[in-house]
Amino acid sequence: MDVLYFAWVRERIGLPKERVETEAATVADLVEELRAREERYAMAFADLSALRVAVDQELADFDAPLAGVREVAFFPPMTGG
Amino acid sequence: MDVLYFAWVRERIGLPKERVETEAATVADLVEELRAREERYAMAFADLSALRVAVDQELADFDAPLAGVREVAFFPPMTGG
Amino acid sequence: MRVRVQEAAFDYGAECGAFAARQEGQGAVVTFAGIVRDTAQGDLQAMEIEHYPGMTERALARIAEEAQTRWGLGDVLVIHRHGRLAPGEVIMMVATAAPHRASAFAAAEFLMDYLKSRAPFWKREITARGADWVAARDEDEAALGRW
Amino acid sequence: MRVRVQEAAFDYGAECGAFAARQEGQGAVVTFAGIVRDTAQGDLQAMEIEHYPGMTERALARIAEEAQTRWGLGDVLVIHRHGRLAPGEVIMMVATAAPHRASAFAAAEFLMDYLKSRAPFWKREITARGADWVAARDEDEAALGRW
Repeated sequence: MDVLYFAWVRERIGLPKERVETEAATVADLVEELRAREERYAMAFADLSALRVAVDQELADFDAPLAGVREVAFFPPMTGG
Repeated sequence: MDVLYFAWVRERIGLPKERVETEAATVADLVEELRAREERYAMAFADLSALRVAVDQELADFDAPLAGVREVAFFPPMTGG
Repeated sequence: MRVRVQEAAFDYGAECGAFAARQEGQGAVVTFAGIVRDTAQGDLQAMEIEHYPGMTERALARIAEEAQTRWGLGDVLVIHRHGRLAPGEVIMMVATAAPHRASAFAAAEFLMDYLKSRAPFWKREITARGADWVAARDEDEAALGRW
Repeated sequence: MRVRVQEAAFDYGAECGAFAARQEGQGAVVTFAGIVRDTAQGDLQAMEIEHYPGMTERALARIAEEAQTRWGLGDVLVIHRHGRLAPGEVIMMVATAAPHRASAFAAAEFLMDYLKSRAPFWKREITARGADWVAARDEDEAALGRW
């Protein structure tokens, strides 16, 4: 699936988007896999309460299932308007 | 003093403004004097709850004193905006 | 702070644009426009607005000043027409500018609630059926209770 | 209903004027404009707005649809810019049209509250001191509770 990063999550991880092959069942499982990769991922995902997640472009919870999902995005709380 | 009428009060009385010489102590006393004049005044002032009054261009109550007042206006509830 | 009472039409869009352009240090602008609405029967020929010259300007200035003080507005604008208007014409507008949106919204609603029930304007609808004074709505008077 | 997400500047006044002019049978129009505000230090060079293409349009359309249904709006408009903006520039606007003012105001506030916390935009302030992501405000999240 495609994994997207925005705002300071993008900056910490150092890229806006990447292709991830995963068997993770939920968003939280995917986060665990990413955290284990490298320090920059561990830093970006250090505090999940400071992060929001969208699954296929809909806001979701970290326990959302990933079966059939094409796109997951991680970002800080939104500040539009 | 000058007495002004607006909207349907003006239409019932048949004029927008008139000079009134009075010793009335309050707005309510003035209303009594006007009512006693002619049927059209009695009609216009039949239901005081449907009327509003301004004394020297400030909204006031019917028991407001008239000493030193130059202008009294009667009109229905306002419908601006 | 600007308050205008006039018979002439005004350009609502141009007023909105100019108002927003002159705000420095304000993050939020709210505007309201009142538009002449047709009758339920769809036969409105005109809306006539009578007012009380002198008192109108005083009442609007006082309401605008109170809004400015109470919500710390950077700016406030009120324009209200009188005379004969056609369906679809803009009757009046208010605009407020504040650092944040909550103040700008609250002040605009306050202005409208007070202007509706405390500024001396009276509307009359002209149709083929005759001329009818618009009745004040109980909810407009009740709306003042929240401030 | 119209929703636009764009990098280019837009003419807030012209949008307000055109929106009000195309309302038939609506008595009330409310607009909101968000403006790039300088920092407390007065040294803002630019505001950069990042967004999530695709999701942004979906989120705004859903919020606008909900407002339209919930308050029976005659019309609703949302425009939001992204990219680099200078102090004083208009970031975004919403406009609502309804038969009466209470619905137009409530719908505009609802749109702003949801747009602030549920549409994927992120602001960054650029000053000589560096670039800082604007933090979400607790009161913006709390504001959703009233709807």
